[in-house]
Amino acid sequence: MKTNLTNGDIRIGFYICHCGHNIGGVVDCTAVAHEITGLPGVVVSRDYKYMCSDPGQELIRNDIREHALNRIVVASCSPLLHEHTFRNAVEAGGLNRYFFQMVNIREHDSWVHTDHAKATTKAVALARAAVLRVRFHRALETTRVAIHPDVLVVGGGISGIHAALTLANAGKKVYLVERDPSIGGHMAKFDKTFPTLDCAACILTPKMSAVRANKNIKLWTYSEVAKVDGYVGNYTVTVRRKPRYVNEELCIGCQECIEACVFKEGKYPDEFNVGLSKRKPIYIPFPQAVPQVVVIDPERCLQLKSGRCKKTCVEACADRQAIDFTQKEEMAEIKVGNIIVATGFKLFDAKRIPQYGYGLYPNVVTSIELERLVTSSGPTGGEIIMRDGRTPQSVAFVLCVGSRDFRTNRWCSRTCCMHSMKLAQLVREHTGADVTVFYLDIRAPGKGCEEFYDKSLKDGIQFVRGRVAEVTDWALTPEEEGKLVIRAEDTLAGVVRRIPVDMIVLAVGMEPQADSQAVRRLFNMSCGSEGWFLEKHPKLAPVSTFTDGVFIAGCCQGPKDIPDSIAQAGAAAAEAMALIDRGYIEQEPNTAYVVEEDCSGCKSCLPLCPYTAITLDGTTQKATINAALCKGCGTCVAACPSGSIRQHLFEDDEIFSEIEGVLTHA
Amino acid sequence: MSKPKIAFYWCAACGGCEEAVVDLAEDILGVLDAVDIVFWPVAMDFKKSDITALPDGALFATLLNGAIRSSEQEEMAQLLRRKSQHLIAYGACACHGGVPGLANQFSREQLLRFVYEEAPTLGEDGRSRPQLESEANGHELELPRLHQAVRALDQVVPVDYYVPGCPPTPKLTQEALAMLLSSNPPPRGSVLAPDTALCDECPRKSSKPSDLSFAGFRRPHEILLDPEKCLLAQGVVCCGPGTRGGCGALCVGGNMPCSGCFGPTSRVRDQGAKLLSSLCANIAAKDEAGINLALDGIPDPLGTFYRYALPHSILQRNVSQAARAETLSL
Amino acid sequence: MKYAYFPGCSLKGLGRAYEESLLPVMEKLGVELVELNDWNCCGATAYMSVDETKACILAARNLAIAEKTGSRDLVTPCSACYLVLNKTKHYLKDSPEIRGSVQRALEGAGLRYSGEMPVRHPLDILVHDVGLDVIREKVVRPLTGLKVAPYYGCQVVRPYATFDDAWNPTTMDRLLATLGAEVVPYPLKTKCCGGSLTGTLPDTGLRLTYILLKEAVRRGADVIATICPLCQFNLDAYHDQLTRQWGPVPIPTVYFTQLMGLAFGLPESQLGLRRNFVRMKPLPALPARA
Amino acid sequence: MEHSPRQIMALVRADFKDEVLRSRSIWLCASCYACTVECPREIRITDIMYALKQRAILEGIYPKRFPIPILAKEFFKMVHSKGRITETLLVMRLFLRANWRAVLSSWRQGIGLIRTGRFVLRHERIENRAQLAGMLDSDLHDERRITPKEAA
Repeated sequence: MKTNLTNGDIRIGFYICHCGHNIGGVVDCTAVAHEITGLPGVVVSRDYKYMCSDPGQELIRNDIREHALNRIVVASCSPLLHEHTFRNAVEAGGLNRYFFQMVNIREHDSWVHTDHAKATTKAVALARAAVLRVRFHRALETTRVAIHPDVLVVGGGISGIHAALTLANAGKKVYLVERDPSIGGHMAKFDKTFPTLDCAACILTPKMSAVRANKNIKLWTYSEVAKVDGYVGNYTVTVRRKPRYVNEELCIGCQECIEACVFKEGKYPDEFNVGLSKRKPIYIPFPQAVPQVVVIDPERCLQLKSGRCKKTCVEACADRQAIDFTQKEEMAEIKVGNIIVATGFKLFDAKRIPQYGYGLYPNVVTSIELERLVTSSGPTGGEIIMRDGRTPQSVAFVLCVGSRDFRTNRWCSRTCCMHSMKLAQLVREHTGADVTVFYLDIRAPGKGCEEFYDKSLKDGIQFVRGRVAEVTDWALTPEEEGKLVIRAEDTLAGVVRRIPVDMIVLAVGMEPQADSQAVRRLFNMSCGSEGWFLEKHPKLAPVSTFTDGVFIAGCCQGPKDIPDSIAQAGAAAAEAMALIDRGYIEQEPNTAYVVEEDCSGCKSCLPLCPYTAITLDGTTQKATINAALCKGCGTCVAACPSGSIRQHLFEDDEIFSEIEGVLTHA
Repeated sequence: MSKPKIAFYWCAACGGCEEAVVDLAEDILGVLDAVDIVFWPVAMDFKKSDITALPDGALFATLLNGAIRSSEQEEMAQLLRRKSQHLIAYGACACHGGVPGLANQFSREQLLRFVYEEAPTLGEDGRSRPQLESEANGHELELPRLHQAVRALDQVVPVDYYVPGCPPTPKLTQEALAMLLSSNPPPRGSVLAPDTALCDECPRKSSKPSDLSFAGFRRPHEILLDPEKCLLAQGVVCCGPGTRGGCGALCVGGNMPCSGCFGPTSRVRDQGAKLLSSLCANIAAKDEAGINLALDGIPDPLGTFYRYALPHSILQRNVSQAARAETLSL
Repeated sequence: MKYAYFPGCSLKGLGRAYEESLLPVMEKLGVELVELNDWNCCGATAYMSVDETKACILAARNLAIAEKTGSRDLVTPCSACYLVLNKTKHYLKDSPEIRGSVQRALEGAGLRYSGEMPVRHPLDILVHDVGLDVIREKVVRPLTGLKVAPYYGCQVVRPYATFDDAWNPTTMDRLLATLGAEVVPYPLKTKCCGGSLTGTLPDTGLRLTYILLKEAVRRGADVIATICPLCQFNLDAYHDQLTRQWGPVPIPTVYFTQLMGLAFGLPESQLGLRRNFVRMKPLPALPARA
Repeated sequence: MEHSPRQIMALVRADFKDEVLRSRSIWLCASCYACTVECPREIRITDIMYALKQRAILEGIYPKRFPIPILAKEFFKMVHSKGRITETLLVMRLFLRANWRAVLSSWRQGIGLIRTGRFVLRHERIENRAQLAGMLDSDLHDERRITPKEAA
């Protein structure tokens, strides 16, 4: 290793990029290059229009050869964008790729300043810091870590299903973990999908069956991820498998046990029908459930609660002996290389806006409740009826319930406009009722969606632009008697209107899952302030997270419709496959390391490592760092009270000379 | 051949380092076998003129203790530097500024005002400041001038070796002298003590848990300390992890926490900052209120973490610049 | 329990029945209300329309006087006073400009205000400090069979109230139920009564009043319980005009403290009930005990 | 109400000053704060209405004999001189200034008030009126502030 170059040997090439007008429009790049020329060790100092272009990189490679350069500094954009590019160029020029330092004078300078002279001074300071720093750079090598080829997919909604199938069809082994007793997620509850009005079940059920049939997929429903250890390529995941008190291997889904249950009628709210129907303590979530396995609700089952039941279900299952009241929760440990998180969303609780009367007036329903009413497999067999059994003559939709509202959720839930118009058309079709849609803006940007809006208008659906103020049952006129009255300002007409209707549908928005923070910590992901999982880059890495080997798909990243969810799921599967098929990942060498003879074994660092990369060697009583686990965050380096932990690429001499460079006034 | 000539001198110090030399007890005879003490004002009758008379470099070594606070101390440090082949910063004050260095929290004016005008112990008639120049019995008298800031010895003159400690232990002093007189002395600039932190030699090391997670901090007088268990684990601020070893963990042996007198290891620029960052990183609370509550258990953070090395801290930049400017203006 | 007490102008004028019932009820529960010395008008909503800073100075004088008493909390029964005093507290905290002017004015008058003292409504005190259990013990004449529409109005629950929900408050509902009354579901409980518009723009104001009364009647209430003097006046004093315009809405509106007094067995004559335009019918006979 | 609150906000943004200050809408706000609590954009509508009312009074832009600003100013004056409000007297002054015929139309209400002992003819007042007046005049340095005389 060429670490012991003396200062006399240092030959630095400095390059400043105009980035077209991005940098050159604010910073005087030529002046910066000129300023840097005079610094010790600088042999070449140039400005160039686009350093990241091929000719720009060629410039570096040529200069290394012609001027025997051994250190390179490029002042341009964010290292996130092009550090890789320039390190490759440096390597192609015959140098160690870490004899390079990048300066961000775009995001840190030209994009955030308007005073050209001061921005130029700042660029000089930043460049000088990098030039002083790069003198101390050591040659470093990247390391390779093998990738375990199996993948964990968390969440069995349409996103998780699609990601799992994509991977499994490519021959990868997939664990699909779902916390409910069946996969299918929200989509399984839908009747039709917009804007094509094709049957949701017809397109989802085959995919669910394919999951069951695929040999490469290990499906674990009624299970939750409890613990995640390790790092990209080598995750160890503990999965909690809740007891369903029915042996999954033995149950064939004949449902005779349900028939035989001592409860003759359903008594408890059916989760799948969002409480619109009742189920027994022993049940199957819905007819197309995958797996087709019965589940027993321990909170409701007499046997499990009191131990005193005739156990007619066991009798009914006599031949198979599938019912097993002794089942216990199990912890299963699996090894995977990549994880796809597709944990979805939850619906906004309409009770949080009491003015809309949900929970107070029986005929105020949410969009998902109407969805169940409209479905032929739903509690009413597809009939839209009110709580008193009548068919509504007039129905109103209230959009943006819990969305685009600073007091609840600020974001647009993206799907409610289209979802509501779809339901509005179905209501017209099923009942012929008058339908009024109260909206703020109709957002129909998807393919075929504006056309669907047009169709809704032509179908005679009334649209009123205005946020609904309240839903009341007090009448001012005879025609309002006995009806629900919507009060809203019609902002197009400029008047406050009272509109009496029979039934009101609240288009509730999407929210992060209630436990999204816990899930985020589990997988070491970030959340935006709203609680949606944060992608690594909104444009360039939309399904990656800041933790390598953990990808996100579907609505856990933000509200989206089915096509978008599936597109993301496919992308996440492809990203995981790209890693698996390469077989290894290269690790940045910017890791921390303990200088063993300096360490006093004080253990201050041990609990600080967020990646649990530090351990105490039992025999030497010194700390050691597992380079494969270290992410180079520097926490331990800063905290080590005796200065015995150092970090590659962030050595003291490198940092101090950088500081000196910034602080030195030209 | 005559024996090497040695000088002892003290500047801003408490006198403990002088005692430490005396603490060599009968071993001092061995020292006297090896060297001649030619200057030791605190113990014997010497005059400054005895030193000025010597040719430059005539002294083999000077062991200087105490920080540099006054013009007189600076003058003596420069004189002894000139006359000595080896200048040794002896003790915490000379090495890092020591306890007197804590005065750098205040400006010279604040100090003088308090000491001569505001201290509650002063009588009404005592409230006057001494003048730098005065006349008595027909003689012009001149007092040394206080500098703006306290400095470590190496902030005034180049130092060859450092013997840390408040005070250095007899063993360390003996070893240091032996090393100097040996045929193969350590490279100049060395600290003549181990470069690992105190925990390495602490008898309680094995009782330190791997996750301290401080719920709060206690002062030694507030609790009954377990004499076997790591003091940090008992919630007492022990500076051991951020302090150079070599003392033999004397304080810890006496059931008191390390206060940091050996200074930081060679790899640390700012002992207090390092201690703080390691301690704070291990506070159990994660919210601001909880963290503040825990830190309230340390009533004097500066005096706790910077007890011996404030003049060497990066926190000192402004004051020492002012002091430098003042020195120049003298 | 002892509190500083700011009655406000209405309780000495149109709303005197409120004070007449509040004080004995509180006394019965062992709560002492000490009236502020030489308090002035809070400024109500009208003052804010003219000059914000002066409105705050006006309110701050009362807050400063209240603080001088050393009491823990300041209690005020009038919704407008409750709002204005709380709003002033917020303004003094959030706006350095207003804080400066108010502080100068206070200093000039030899007063001081630290901004700490909570301003609270008797309903809050009764339900949260005294407690429903203690109140239940004092009930000697349960209001069994009496159907009450609980009406909170605006300014106690919006926007500064911390003790109950802005849209669906339930404190008074629970209190009335404790008294034995049947609480009628009344979704208009926080709708505006029209405020001063009933006097200034009757067409607009009285319409709001009418809706409140009509809905209470439609929902089968015998009486409306209110917590604000202006609400009580609006719901009580305009029945002539309302009847002329829309037809009769015969329902009395009383202060919740008057209902408490009845339940506590205090003599009707001492609760100010005779001050109503629309008198409350005598309490229905108690069902025979089994 | 010729402009809805939303339109008022839009007109303010679009700088239709006269349009806004002449609008009766701003005077219709009864300060129930429903909009403030309700607004999905957290606009403090009630407070903005107050600010607009203050502005209108300051600039003298409002309909003649329009009772609401008159009430506000009469209220202001009574507090300034007496320290407290006597509602019945305030309402009578309002009627005299704005619409004396209203006194006639509400005579039955007046009698009712007398009958129920709620009609007060004696001014409620505070002791330390000088202190209060001093406090209220303490910010006269601000020229934009209105004095009781101007308000009259």
